[in-house]
Amino acid sequence: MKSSLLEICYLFGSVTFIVGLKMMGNPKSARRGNLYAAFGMVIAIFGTIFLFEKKDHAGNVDTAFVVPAMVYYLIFGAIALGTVIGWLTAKRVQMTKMPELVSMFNGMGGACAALIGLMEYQHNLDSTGALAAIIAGMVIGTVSFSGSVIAYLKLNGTMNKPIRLPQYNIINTIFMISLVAFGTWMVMMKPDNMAILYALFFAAIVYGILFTIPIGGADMPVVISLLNSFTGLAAAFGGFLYDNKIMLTGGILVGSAGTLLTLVMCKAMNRPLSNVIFGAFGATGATGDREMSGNIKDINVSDTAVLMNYSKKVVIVPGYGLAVAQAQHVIHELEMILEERGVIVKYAIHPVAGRMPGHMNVLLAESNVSYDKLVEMEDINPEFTSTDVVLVVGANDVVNPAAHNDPASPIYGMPILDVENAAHIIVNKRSMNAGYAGIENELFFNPKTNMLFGDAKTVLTKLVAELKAL
Amino acid sequence: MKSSLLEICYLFGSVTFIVGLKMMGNPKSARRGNLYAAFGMVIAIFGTIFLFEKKDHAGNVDTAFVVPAMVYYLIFGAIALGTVIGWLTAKRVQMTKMPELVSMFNGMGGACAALIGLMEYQHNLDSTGALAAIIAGMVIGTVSFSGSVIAYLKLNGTMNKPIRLPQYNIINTIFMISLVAFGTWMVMMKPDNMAILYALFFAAIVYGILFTIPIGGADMPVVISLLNSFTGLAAAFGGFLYDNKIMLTGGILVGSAGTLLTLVMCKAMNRPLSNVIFGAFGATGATGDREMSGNIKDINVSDTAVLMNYSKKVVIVPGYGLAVAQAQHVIHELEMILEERGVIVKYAIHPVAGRMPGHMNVLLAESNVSYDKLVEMEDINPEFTSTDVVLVVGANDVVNPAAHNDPASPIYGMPILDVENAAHIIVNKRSMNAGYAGIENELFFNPKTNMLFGDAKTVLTKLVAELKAL
Amino acid sequence: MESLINLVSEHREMLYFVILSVFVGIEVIGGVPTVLHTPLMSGANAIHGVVIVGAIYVMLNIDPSNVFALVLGFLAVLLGTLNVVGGFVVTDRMLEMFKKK
Amino acid sequence: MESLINLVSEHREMLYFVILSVFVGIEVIGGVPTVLHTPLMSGANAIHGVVIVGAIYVMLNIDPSNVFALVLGFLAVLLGTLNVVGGFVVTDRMLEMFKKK
Ligand SMILES: NC(=O)c1ccc[n+]([C@@H]2O[C@H](COP(=O)([O-])OP(=O)(O)OC[C@H]3O[C@@H](n4cnc5c(N)ncnc54)[C@H](OP(=O)(O)O)[C@@H]3O)[C@@H](O)[C@H]2O)c1
Ligand SMILES: NC(=O)c1ccc[n+]([C@@H]2O[C@H](COP(=O)([O-])OP(=O)(O)OC[C@H]3O[C@@H](n4cnc5c(N)ncnc54)[C@H](OP(=O)(O)O)[C@@H]3O)[C@@H](O)[C@H]2O)c1
Repeated sequence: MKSSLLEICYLFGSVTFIVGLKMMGNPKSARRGNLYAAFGMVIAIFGTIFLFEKKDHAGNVDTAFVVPAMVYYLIFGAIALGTVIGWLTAKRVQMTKMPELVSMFNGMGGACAALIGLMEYQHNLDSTGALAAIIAGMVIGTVSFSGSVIAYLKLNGTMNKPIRLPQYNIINTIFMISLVAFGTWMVMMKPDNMAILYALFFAAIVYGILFTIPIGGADMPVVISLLNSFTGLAAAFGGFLYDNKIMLTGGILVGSAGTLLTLVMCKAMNRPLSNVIFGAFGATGATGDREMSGNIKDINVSDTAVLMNYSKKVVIVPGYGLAVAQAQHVIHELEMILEERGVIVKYAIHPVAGRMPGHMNVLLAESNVSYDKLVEMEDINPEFTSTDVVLVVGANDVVNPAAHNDPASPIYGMPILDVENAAHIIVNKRSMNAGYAGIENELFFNPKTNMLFGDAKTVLTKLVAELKAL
Repeated sequence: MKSSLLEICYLFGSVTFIVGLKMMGNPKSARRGNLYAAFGMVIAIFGTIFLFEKKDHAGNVDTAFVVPAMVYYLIFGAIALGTVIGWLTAKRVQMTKMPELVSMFNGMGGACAALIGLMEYQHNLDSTGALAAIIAGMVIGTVSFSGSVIAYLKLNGTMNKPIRLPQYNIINTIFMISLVAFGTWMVMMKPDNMAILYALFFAAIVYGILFTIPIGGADMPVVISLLNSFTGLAAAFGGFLYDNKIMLTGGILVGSAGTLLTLVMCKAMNRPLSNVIFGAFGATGATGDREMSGNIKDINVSDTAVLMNYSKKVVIVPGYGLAVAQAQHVIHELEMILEERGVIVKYAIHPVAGRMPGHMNVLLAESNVSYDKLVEMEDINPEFTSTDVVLVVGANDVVNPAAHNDPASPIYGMPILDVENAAHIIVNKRSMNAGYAGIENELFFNPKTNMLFGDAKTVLTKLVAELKAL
Repeated sequence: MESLINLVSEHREMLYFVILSVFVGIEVIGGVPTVLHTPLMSGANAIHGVVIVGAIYVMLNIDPSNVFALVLGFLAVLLGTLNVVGGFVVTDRMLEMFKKK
Repeated sequence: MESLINLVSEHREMLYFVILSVFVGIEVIGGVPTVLHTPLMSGANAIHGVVIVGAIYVMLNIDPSNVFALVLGFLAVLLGTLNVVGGFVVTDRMLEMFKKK
């Protein structure tokens, strides 16, 4: 009876996961979807604890067995501690640190799967199937764990240069094959020796590091999404081990959804996944072969203020620099002042602006910018012809016309925001330095373009002050 | 071994069904998707025949059992005969008769499920579960069968008035409840009496007729889609009975996809499903309460020809009348002549124009109209302002401004083609008679509108001749 | 109540199967353009012709001395084939015309 | 070859389960607007925290005299909780800001 009820809890939980994920695909229902999935998870967790029945190997219930109170204390202690830490971290983290946080939590899940493997190995030496699930879950979970830690450090800025061993592609591939061979051998030979298991565990840790370390910091979102689906896979293997349906559905769902999401992201960046993992993008400083020519025109803050004040329509193009400078609040202020003066203001959101899909939306939503002012690329592009002033804030690659014009450019073919069609273009950045792709930008030499140099936050704050004074 | 291979055939078939259905959702891959599913079906059918193993009740293989040759002859005979008839019918039918054909084939599937139930009943009197599956599959299959026959006759025109018993809603509901009660009673009591089973069978036939008969002929596509999902459900019950996975996946897929498709169609018509099934739409001659006023202006064929010849852009709005008049070929001729003269010609496709979703697309595609000339409602509506002449051919409800203006109208709220924004409107129909919804159309009284009375095919043929002469 | 819970848990494999299939069925149709409704309906129509597999199975297990059953079985296979072949062929015919020309 | 075929057929329930789940996973993500990629990723991240169910199960079956195992188990449940709670809360925080204002 108890275990029947538990199965129903799991069934319920699985359905909430599917429905929740589905709802998360639509801005209107996304929040509720997340809560549904969370609710299903709570049911599954408490069901597992309170509807537990000890079973022997034949699957019969051992009614005499009593779980020692100490175990319950430990479980509840761990859950309580985890809830407090997780809750506070999630509530306190700055919005700009989201990518770090996601990669962190992903690593925790991977580590959890790895620990399960470490604990279960010796109890399952008699079954090849169980052992295969244990080894696979442990290795994948561990890779996801150590990979996520590296991703965290990179996003964090602690490890800000891609570190590349010579021939790292070949080394990594050989390492991976050896790891798989090692795991397969263990499943076949079933060595009753924990030292060997730990050797595999550490090898997996090293592989996770080797896998992630050569990838540029800005490609981390793709990597995290990939590691995300790894952890999903590790959870699914746990499901195989225990014939536990909710771990299976949850794991497979996230595994397949995560894989697709990874590919969707790569597509939005117009790069194949292999290029993200193996490519040396952005680090070799690949530049298109055209020489930039023409003059650069400066503009100062007060001229910018006057120009904007007398415009009918201003489109703001936010980019990574906006996030770095934490200028999302002041840009909203700018928007409100302009709107007060009767200027129509919109934001042009490029799908890969920033360092994370939807980065700009999250950032601007944080500073209370209305959702309907954020216009996606396809919808805003036809509007630039009727725009008086485009203000590019800390964006670079997403407005680089080389994507249209220069077949030799590494970003050639990526869809961009066609800001060149506007009457005036004002670009705010700190210097003439390149953006993420490491290439020069012809836009800055366009006769319509004026450069407004300086840190985004500082410059925008001044601009707002000037506008108020007008 | 044989039955293991069969399971793999079924697994393969199930995957082709899913992938095929998915691909059918996109014009580019739709045809391949259909072929994939057909291929999976062939594998499943031949697997079932050639990998058959007789099993006793405990599930053990009875190796001594040999299927009599005569049975094989009958099976292959039936398949050969069915293939020839099905193939020829499908290849020869006129494109305008598609709805009839689909409802016919759907009825065959339902009858097949019903016959299985009739044959299996007496062999499964010992198991409540099996009996429930048999009864449910038989009843649903039978309802789908007789309902489809009525739908066929209605579409065919043989039965062209909705026949309504007084209080038919109440009668039908009571009948349905009795049918369910009867079936449940049989599952409980397991009467070993074929006469009772036949009684249930005939009751189901009658219910299918009662269910379909009050619904107007023009609502048949929705009804067919619904009966389609019924047959799917019946197939799924067959899957339960035999623990046959491909019948389960195929049946459930079609059952759920068909249900959703039904709802999607209703939504496109802006009517709830209950209204289609229980409503007396179109038959009570519901009219909006506004009086039509103003004059009607005629136009003759030669004036129309001149007007079109000197236009820059002509949009053709095809409707049910075009299908009835079989004027799809001559309209394509008209389009080509105009294009030769440098006129831009497009077709405005309303989602529910005609009597079947996508009716116009199928019809026009048949006469070789290029797919990219068929513009969907949302995309063409903004273009009417820049259109010189709109030619409405046998369409009525889909261009009725009452949908925008008259809250009392039965079509109020349905999205329509905004032809009123064009410079000239020419409407071809035979008379001032109403269309499917049975309501008058203010558009015909619009000062911009000229009526071009006559049968679509006759009139368009003349128009083409006039144009050639110009 | 308890027996219901046990029933659900006993058939959980089947339940997951049904639920997942329903989701796949629904998801697969979502967002199909109106243009394709007719061929999609007719394609789905062909797929439920898989019920023929059940009819064949009945035939293979039939008692060959029961002529009435043989007739019914023959009819069932025939009707099933009509559903399958007719459905796929007519869908193909429709879709063939959807090509961009 | 034969043993492979038997293996597949023995685990067919599981196979259908996996295939259907993969389809659902893929379908559910298809067509998500770029705007929602980050919260979706983080929501999916929280869902794979379901691995905590496995960790709890290990704990409940644990030999209470094995201190090392207890420590590992405690850690596993703790990390799993972090993944679940942190994941859902952070997703909620992001999505809260997506409201139309
Ligand atoms: N969104 C994603 O999912 C994602 C994921 C991976 C990679 N990417 C890649 O990231 C790039 C995103 O393009 P993007 O246009 O947003 O950014 P970007 O091309 O990286 O350019 C950012 C610019 O901001 C400027 N900047 C930096 N700090 C600033 C500050 N404090 N104030 C003002 N400006 C500052 C920098 O110039 P200065 O140094 O001169 O100031 C830099 O040129 C694309 O190449 C995309 O492929 C995106
Ligand atoms: N597409 C679907 O899936 C579907 C399904 C069910 C219901 N419906 C409904 O069907 C309607 C479709 O709208 P519609 O505008 O296409 O058609 P409609 O409103 O039914 O009007 C068709 C018009 O064509 C004219 N006509 C008939 N035969 C003709 C001929 N030989 N030559 C020229 N004209 C002829 C008729 O007028 P005369 O008699 O004066 O010639 C009639 O007014 C909508 O109300 C929709 O809700 C559609």
